[in-house]
Amino acid sequence: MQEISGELFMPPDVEAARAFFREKSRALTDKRMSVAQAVERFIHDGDYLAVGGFGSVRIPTAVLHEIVRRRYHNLGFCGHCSTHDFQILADGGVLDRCDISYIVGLELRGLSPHGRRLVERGALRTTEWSNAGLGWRYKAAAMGLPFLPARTMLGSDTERYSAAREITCPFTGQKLLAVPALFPDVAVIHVHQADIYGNAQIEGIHIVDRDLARAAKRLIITAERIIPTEEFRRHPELTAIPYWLVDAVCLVPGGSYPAEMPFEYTSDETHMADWVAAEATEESLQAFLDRFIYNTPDFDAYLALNGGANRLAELRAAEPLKRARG
Amino acid sequence: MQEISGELFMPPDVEAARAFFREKSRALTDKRMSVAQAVERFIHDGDYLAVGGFGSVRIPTAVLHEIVRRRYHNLGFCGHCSTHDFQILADGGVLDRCDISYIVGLELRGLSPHGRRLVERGALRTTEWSNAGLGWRYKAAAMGLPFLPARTMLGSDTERYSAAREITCPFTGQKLLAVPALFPDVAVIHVHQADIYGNAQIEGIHIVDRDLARAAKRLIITAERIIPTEEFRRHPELTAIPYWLVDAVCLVPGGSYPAEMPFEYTSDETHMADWVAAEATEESLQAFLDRFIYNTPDFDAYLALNGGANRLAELRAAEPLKRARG
Amino acid sequence: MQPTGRYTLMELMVCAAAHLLEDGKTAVIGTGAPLAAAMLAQKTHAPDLIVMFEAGAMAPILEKLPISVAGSSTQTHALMHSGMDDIMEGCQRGIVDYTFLGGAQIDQYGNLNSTLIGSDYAKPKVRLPGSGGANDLASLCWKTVSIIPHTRRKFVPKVDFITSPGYLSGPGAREAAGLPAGSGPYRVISTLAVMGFDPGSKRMMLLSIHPGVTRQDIIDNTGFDMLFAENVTVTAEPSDEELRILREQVDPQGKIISRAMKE
Amino acid sequence: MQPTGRYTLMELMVCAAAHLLEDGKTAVIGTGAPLAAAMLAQKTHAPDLIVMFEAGAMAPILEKLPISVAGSSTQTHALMHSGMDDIMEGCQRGIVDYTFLGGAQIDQYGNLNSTLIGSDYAKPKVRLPGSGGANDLASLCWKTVSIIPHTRRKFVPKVDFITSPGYLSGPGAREAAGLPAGSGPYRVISTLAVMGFDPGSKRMMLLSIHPGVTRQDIIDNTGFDMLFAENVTVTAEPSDEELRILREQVDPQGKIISRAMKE
Repeated sequence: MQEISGELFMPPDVEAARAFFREKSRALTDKRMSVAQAVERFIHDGDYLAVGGFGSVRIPTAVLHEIVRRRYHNLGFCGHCSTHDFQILADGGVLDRCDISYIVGLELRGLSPHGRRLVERGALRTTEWSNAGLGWRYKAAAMGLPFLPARTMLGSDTERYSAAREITCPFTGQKLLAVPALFPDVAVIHVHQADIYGNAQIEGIHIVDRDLARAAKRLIITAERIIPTEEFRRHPELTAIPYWLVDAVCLVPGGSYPAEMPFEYTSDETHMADWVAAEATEESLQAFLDRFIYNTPDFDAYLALNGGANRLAELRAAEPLKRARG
Repeated sequence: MQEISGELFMPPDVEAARAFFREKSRALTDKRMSVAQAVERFIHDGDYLAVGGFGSVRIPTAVLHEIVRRRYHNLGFCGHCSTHDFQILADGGVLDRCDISYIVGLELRGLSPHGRRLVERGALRTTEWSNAGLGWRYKAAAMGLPFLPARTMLGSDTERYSAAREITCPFTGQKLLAVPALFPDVAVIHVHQADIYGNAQIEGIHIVDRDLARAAKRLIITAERIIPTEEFRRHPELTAIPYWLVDAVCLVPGGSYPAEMPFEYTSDETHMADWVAAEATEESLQAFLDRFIYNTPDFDAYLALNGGANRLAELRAAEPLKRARG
Repeated sequence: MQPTGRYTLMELMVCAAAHLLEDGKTAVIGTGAPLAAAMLAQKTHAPDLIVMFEAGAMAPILEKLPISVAGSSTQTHALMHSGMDDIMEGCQRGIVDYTFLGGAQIDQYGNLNSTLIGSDYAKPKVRLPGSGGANDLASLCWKTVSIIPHTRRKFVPKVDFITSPGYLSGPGAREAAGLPAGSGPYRVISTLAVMGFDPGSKRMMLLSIHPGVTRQDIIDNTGFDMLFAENVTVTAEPSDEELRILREQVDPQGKIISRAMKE
Repeated sequence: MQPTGRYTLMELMVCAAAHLLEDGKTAVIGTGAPLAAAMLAQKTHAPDLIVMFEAGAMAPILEKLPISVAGSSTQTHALMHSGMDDIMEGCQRGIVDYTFLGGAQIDQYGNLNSTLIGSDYAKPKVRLPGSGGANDLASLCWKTVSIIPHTRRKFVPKVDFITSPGYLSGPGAREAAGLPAGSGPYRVISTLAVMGFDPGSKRMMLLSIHPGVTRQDIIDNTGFDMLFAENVTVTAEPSDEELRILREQVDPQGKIISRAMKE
């Protein structure tokens, strides 16, 4: 058996999760509120946070900025396929621990200098996983199970620095990896359409967001647009998240900017490159954050600083995915 | 630990399944064939069979009749939410073993007299499960895992007469039930739309068919209609089964009859009541099967015996679910 | 045992079941009387009761009483067309408050049998369908309500087969078996009375008795020692409004409410 | 080490990668050179190669080279918009034939490091992204192809961190670790050569050497003892047709093929 030494930030206590979900309101209420209200109400210092999307695709930028703007402390973060989302939180200094399948990297955009500095000087407690491993941790939680077996990570240092456990299959006798359920304190998912109660549609690939929405104890939805509940009843095959899982619904058009939003707008590579450049030094980074987050009241003001509606129109025009008619 | 004594008909050998799937063709070929061709080619005596749908909802009747017509021997069957589907196979005498979460019953339609006789005289080897338990057996297979943990069946006689195993969670120490992966030799699923390669759409609830399609070694699709591949590329969010999982595509309009097909037609309660009545004695049952299966060349002829297009039109008119326009 | 001419016994039972359901809670419901109860609750005190069906329909607007838990009638105007996994995993996660079950036999701990009558599993006297989703729902939902005719053949000292777990052998047994803490049998609605379970002993305890039924009727028709609550009440009779809604909106064809319960 | 003026080194490597892909097989592909290789293969000998992206896109018709494995460009005209679970579980089930990976370091057993440079996990000299999906794909897909610049800094005796498993410590080690039988490293395409793995020892073995490169170049730029196949060939040069397709259809902006590989 391989020695496994990583820290388990969120133990898979399914009975505690059941007790929480038992008490969670399932009432049909209008959950619309501002991003500021949602963050203040549902995110607290020390919480373990997870976000939907894929780093530079369909991320809840407005909520991430608000978390930084409010200077939260000691948040835990699930670094699952995270690029610009992690970059915002890491640059804002709100994190103290992180489960990692992918951070610091920006896919083809290179590496985040500040994210590297943070980890290289040991400023974050970290535990390693794979993308599937972390995704299955959400799925275990969504299924109400304390763990799921897996056949990945085995034999690697990724396993060694994880907090998984090796088990033996009671049927085949083979060695398997048990990945523990992950119930985030709060998850934030940006979607295409929601109604006022929280029913939500995601267009294009859902990545791991169906499982994440079910695994999270509290769930904040930011949406490109609000649509009538009747639309969900006309197309129940498109519903990804039913309202009783949701705590807050925030209308944020362009809400994934500068990351792309499939079927809506492409990414702003210029601004994301500026962001990486601004991370060159602590000083240049602070100036950049002052300008775009701390001294900026909200997401609309941030958009305005980057060209606002005109810029968004350019990015919409460049979006490769077009909706099929009918 | 509770003594568990049920027979495990299909051991969860994931390495053997991987070896099978490695060799399975993923070529893009026209897989259209008649029901007779599909059954002859992909179903063999002794095979373990699973069908999609829910007994009286979206079942592949034409294939079930063809199996009976060809007088197969010693088939295993996954009795998951099975009513009329089990009834056809049991009446046809093609089964010798059955995993059971629900058989013999016909929901509000009562019990199948012949199905009862068969089990009561010990003519079937049986093992007990729950609906979720069997569904998770498909999911374990679809995930490529030898088992999934579960929190059902524990402490009951359903567990005692199952072939599950109790395990201890490596994180919480709690007792869990391990349900073994189920890779059926062949699965048959009736869908709304397929293309000639096997891409398939299921409208309405999918029950467990997404997992079943992935768990099965061989997969026969029967479809209400064949549509162009382009339709799948225009609406990739509606694809339930991608073509590389599929071995045969059979066009069978009305193919779920006498069971209902959501968005298409409702069930023929008269014919299903006749079927139950015919099971009163072995003699009346044989006469009924002679008329509707053995002396009937194919499914279209069976439909014709029951009023054909006119009857189907009545059932279409009575279908409660209407497609939303646009 | 028909109490009065104003309503049928089934109407009384359906109303008693409806009264248990709270607004803004979730319930996984099957077909038949429980569904009539859920629809009645939605049309009276619990408009936002969330109804789910084990096969995958979530929060439909029900137009007619389904005959299959997977049928089109369970899916009309649903908020989501999902799958059995999503429903059952939600139950396992702890988000489903209520479920309704029936059975051929029930014992004092609320254990239910829907698998077989007899003593030999391999050659049962009567083979019944088996668990279906019942074992899952009884194991995972917070509160299980059983609806079952009240006779000695059904209220037995020991069920021939524990298909779906009640409190198993008594206090602590569910937890010892690995079942979720705090879940289990909540109420039993019979043709004679409404029962709960004694918190200490987990034994079935009579809470209210249907109009016109006597304690002796209960004792005569129960195969085990029924506990009686300190102050046993009379089961609330259906109001005229409830009867109107049941007959005009929920079950206009009388498929359920004018049916006597099969024994 | 640019072999000729007719094509770039990257074009040579992309073509070498494309040649490995068989028609009618499945491949989970990331961004960059591997995707250019898959697109080239689809436009030449493997029109029915099924391309999947780990985030959930299945069998798209690619119009432009994506910069994210979850981006819109991975989803254009896809046959299915699914999720990471469906993709990764398909890999685990054994239906994915090929995958491509990169890394900061590789050793003689094909173990890959994309997590950190240094000896102290808590305070690495250089922190890299980590596994992402690489560990999963290296563990679960049948054949893993690595594309990596050929230098002593990258072809090392021992990787600082085994992010993604190759043959681990050698023959039988993958199976002993619980990884699926018969899976593992298949080819390594470097800036100097194409390598496979010796079936017996599972050590990296040079199969073909790029035009203009010498054995001594390989030895000088490899941090471990490279095995040489009995008859080492010269890596096939891109045909004019391949170059035309690459430059006109796959990567008209030259984002990949005119880039020198980062070292």
